[in-house]
Amino acid sequence: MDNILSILIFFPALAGLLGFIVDKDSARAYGISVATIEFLLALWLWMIFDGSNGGMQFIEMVPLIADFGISYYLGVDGISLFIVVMATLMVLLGMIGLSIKKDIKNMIISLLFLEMTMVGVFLALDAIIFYLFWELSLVPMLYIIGAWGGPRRVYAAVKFFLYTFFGSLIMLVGMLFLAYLYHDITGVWSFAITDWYALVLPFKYQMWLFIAFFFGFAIKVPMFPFHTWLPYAHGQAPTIGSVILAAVLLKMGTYGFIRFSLPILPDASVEMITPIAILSLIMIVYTAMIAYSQKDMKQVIAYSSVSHMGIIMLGVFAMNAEGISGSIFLMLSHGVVSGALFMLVGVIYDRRHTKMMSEFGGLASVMPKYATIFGIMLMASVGLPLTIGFVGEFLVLLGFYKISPIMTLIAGSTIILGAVYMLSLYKQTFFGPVTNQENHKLKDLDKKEMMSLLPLVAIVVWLGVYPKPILEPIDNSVKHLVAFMDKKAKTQEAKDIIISTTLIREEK
Amino acid sequence: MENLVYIALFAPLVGSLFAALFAMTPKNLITAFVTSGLLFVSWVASSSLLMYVMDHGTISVNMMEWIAAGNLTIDFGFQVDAITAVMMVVVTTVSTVVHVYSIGYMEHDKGFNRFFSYLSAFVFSMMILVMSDNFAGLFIGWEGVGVCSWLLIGFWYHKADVSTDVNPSISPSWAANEAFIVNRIADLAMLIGIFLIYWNVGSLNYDVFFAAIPSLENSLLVSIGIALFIGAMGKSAQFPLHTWLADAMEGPTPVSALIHAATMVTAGVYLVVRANPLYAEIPNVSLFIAYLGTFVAIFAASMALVNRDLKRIIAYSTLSQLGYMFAAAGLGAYWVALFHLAAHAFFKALLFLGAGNVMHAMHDELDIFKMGGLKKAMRGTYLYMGLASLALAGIFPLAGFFSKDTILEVAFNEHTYIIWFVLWITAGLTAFYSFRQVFLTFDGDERYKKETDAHPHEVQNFVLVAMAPLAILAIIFGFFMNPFKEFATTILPAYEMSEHTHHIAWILIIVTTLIAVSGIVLAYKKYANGLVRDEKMENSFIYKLLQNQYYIPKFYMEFIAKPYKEISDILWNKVDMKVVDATVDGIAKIIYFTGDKSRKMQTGNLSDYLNWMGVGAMLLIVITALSMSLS
Amino acid sequence: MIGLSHYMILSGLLFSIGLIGVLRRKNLLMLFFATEIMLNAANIAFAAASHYYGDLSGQMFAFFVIAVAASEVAVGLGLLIVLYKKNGSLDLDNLTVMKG
Amino acid sequence: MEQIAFYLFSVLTIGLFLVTVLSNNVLYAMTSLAAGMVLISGFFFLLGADFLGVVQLVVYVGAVMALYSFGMMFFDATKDIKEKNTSSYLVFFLSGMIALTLVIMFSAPIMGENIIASYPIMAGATNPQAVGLVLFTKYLVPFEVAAVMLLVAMISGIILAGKKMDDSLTTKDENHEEDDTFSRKDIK
Repeated sequence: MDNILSILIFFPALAGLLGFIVDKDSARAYGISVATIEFLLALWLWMIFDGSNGGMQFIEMVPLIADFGISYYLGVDGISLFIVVMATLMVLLGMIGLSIKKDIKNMIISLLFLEMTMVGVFLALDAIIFYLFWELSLVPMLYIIGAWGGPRRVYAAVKFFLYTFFGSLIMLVGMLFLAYLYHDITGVWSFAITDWYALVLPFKYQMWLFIAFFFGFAIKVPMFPFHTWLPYAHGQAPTIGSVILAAVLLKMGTYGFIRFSLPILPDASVEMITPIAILSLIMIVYTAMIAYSQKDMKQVIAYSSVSHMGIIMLGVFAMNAEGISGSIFLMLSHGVVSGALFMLVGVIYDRRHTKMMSEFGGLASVMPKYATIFGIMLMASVGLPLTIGFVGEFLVLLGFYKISPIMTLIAGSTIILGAVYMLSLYKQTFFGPVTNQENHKLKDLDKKEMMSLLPLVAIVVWLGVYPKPILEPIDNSVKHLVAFMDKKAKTQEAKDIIISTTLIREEK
Repeated sequence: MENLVYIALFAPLVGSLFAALFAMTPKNLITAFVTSGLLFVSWVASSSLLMYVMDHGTISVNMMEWIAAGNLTIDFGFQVDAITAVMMVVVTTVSTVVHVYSIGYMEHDKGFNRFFSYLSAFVFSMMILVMSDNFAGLFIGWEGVGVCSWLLIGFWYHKADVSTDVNPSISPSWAANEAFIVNRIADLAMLIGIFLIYWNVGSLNYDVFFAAIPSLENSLLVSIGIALFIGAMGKSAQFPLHTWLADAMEGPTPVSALIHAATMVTAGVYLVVRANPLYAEIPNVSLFIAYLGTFVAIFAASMALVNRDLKRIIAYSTLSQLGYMFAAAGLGAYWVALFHLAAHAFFKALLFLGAGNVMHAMHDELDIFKMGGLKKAMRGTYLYMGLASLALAGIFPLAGFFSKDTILEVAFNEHTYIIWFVLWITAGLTAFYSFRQVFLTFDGDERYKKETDAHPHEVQNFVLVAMAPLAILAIIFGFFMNPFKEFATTILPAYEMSEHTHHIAWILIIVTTLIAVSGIVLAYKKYANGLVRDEKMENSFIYKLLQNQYYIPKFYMEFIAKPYKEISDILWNKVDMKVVDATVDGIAKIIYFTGDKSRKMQTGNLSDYLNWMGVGAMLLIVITALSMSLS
Repeated sequence: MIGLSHYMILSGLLFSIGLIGVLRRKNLLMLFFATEIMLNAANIAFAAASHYYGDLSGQMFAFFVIAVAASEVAVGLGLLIVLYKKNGSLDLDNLTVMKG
Repeated sequence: MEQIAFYLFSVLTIGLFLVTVLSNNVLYAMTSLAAGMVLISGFFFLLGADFLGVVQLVVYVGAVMALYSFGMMFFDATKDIKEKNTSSYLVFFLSGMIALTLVIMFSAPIMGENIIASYPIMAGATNPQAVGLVLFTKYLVPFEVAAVMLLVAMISGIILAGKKMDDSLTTKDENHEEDDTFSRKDIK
């Protein structure tokens, strides 16, 4: 099937349109079945994907505005494939665990549209198409937060929207400038990312472009000091919103760095390693400390997301295959783990309508299954070996060690600080005697919740023990990318760094 | 033989998973039987591997690839050589005994099935730790035992936090978190060591790394050595990362016996022994390890002198003995360290299990000042604990005598007389506090009748039987020293005493035995006939200092934990909310404010609009004119 | 000799006079008058340009401008009448429904 | 001759338009506007755009002025218009500046050196002929559109002006007064 990528993108949206005529009571079942089909399609894409090929596959290209080189251009490689699979999986599981009763039909339709935009972002190879999906993804999310959120949902939704929108406008300027430069150099217009890869730009332009792209991506990631929209968005969003936001939307930022900044602007990327690493370190340590002082469970996980995204950023700028592969793997694992953690917080929120840790305590006695799954996810979150969280974190730190041992040491403090806030959360919530009388009658996980959580537990263990099926295609694509960057880098300095970061010290 | 490796490794995992199936159901003896049975299977496999390795040398198996990215390839590879085989047998022996013991000990506990699941999971992690053929695999086990230890220390998670005056460990869950976090600090150093190895050698396999050592710079080796040793310090609770071990006594006693005495805490020693080619190259670091170990030995022994908590005394003595092991390893006598490790595992586990019996009998009362005279009720336990204490004190012909004495000889042989002297003093202290504890618990007046409402009784017979293997090993293990040496030195460097030391060895033995015996005699005199409280001494500065563990936990609490919490709160309330977020909101507010102000321009009067339009038009024209005239 | 510049300056001056009217007057009818002046000023410029460059396009534009002006007057006057019926005055100061 | 005509017309137009803009009496304003239009057609004739001049006369002086005059009948044209001119300083400053910049711009000798006529005036044809040729060839579509636009404008003008024509303003006002008196009585 040649058009599988298009089907993958537009199937949920078309199904979402049809969803308008579905009966309200069967909307959830409809949504789940659509998401299941979409997930199966994604799995099928993975099956027919050639893991040993590091380049783009299943390319589709239809010129849209030929004069300006804008085309409908899709493709998938090892970097994007798994994020797409993960996105479809998280939407499916999120829908299964959906506990919202109000306007369920609108929610399902919004989710399906959101799914289209998310898949579209990761499959687009044309900057304009990429940008379209990128911005469109804000709309359903805005609606989800604004319509089903907590008491300050409007503030949170508007902040989320305007903040990220501001960043992406600067990114758009960068894209247009890049296209202009491309036209200037080659004489033809093109917005195809793969065409831009071939472009060798003067260093000065690279820096400006890097900064423009940086704003778009960094706000999405969100990097310190642009992170403050995230706690609000998570704090106010409904469970499903937080799940999708943490699992997929944040990954768009780091994916953007890998897809745009590194291959198009290799010299500037090398130049910017230190500033970005410093920001990432601040993110890692600072937000981990803030997470520790939170009183709301969801906020802890929200800030922990920022901290983990810091590690991912560090991996992206490790400039070697270990680090970049690790950071892509960490994107997946963070998606699964933080998604699961948000679902878990949602479970307790559904029962008690509060997320304050002080309201709980001793839940492990009342809800053992819940405590077990939470414990597994917690351990994955703090990067325990043989869970999914370790592989990525280990590779990222390993990769970045080549750039700077001291910075790696500081970044490595995440394994300590992460344990501090996560264990503190777990202790306050699950350990100790049951102090609050209301907690005595809490019900353990029901079938629906188990259905949505158990697959994630299985993935956490499976990919922790045997990450190869995923790591190998990622690694092939990343090696491709690193080799390409090295070839393309203009300044000798950048070349040296890219080469040296991949080399093992030779024996004397 | 490969199958045996897998059986030894995975039998505990299977047991753990099986027990986990029943984790949320009421007590079911089948979990205990299955896990214990599978551990026995693992023990049999380990023992046969030991035999095999003795005859045929190292076995290596490669199960599958784990992580491959860039140039890095990490396999699930396992190798069984002399060190590993010894560790495996020690681990499976003690854990099988502990499993069987726990059937009795946890009899009435609600989390019976869960307990066995955790315990077996721990054994599995420990097996991975000792069997891996690369540092990443070691790290899996390293973290795995950390988590199992977290689970098991916090096993009675439902207990509430209390102030440190009531219980220095606050609560099981608090102690569990402390243990995990402190270990993580050390793990970070260990990771750094792993990164250093990878980026300089290109592989994490022991063999590749050890083969590459001669080609690496000394400064690099020093860094690697220090990083790995910091990792070892965390797991083996060496100063200054030692506080978690005493608090870890909050866990059920079988856990203390298995994890916090016999196996997990010795992982650090194992790492140093395993990395002996590295440490042999960096004598300065090794010497530092020896000195630190010596310091910890006396440091911990001093705290044990005055403590009143049955389990904490044993925990400190564990700490002290770990110090001995590090001293030996640091001085280059790796096989001696390993030998002491094994011997210690047997008698210390026995001691802990005995303490468990006492606890059981006393309804979880741990204060030895409130016991006394228990020997009438608990003859078997008395015997076991006395035996174990004798072994710990290093009295001939028990296991501790041989191992500890050899360490002292080594210290003497290396001409590090300070180490020898300190360790010698510590031997005396060890004997004293061990028997202080034994006498206070079992001899003298029956204080418990006044102080508590416990009715002490001996434990079930099968529990006593289960403890027997440990007792036997504590007695006879010392006689296997020579075969052990032969076997271990197939892998480890053979450590030979100099002629001179050989000559005066018997003097050293006598001197050491003398101080041990005098420690015991002192304890007997002071405590065997009942407790006489000495108010003046108990109020003295040194006594208070020792009782409060040199105020180190308090120091950590006041200067690390609390400031961290405060800084976090400040960062959140002040920096993140008031600076970072306020800036963003400030920008939004400025925009809103300008909009609000300029709204007044919209008077609704067309004439005003036209005027504004005129201003705009003029500006445009002026700009056009200027740009035209400029160009 | 009269050149293009002369016509242009004249047109500029007339335009400014129209602008004065537009800006100063508050009566809508007078505004219309001022608008007509501005349109005519533009027409002069078009015609002059057309003449001096020998290109008819300028005249064509002026022609269309006149057409637009005529339509504008028709529609505008209609609106004025409606407005007058409603308010009884054509003073701009009374029309402040768009106040923000 | 041409110069005399140009300057004469210029002075007159400027004067007349100033009257239009500054006068308080609508009648004066309109009269001077009409006169100014006539003079502008004079410029067109001067520039050789005969057809345009005629159109100017017909449309502006004829149609537009007539429309205005009719329109004025609705409004009270005899009264002087009272306006509050609050910021005439600004107005004069702005307009003066614009005039100044325009004058400077247009008098600067930088523009228009290399403009090429795309529809040159045909030799041997009179201006109306040439206009006709261009208008019905190159500008046919705009011409038609303009025609439609005029039609639309006419219809809309009729509809807008014809709204509520059946009740006259004066009678309406009287009715209102009556209503008011009635209501006042009622209250009393």
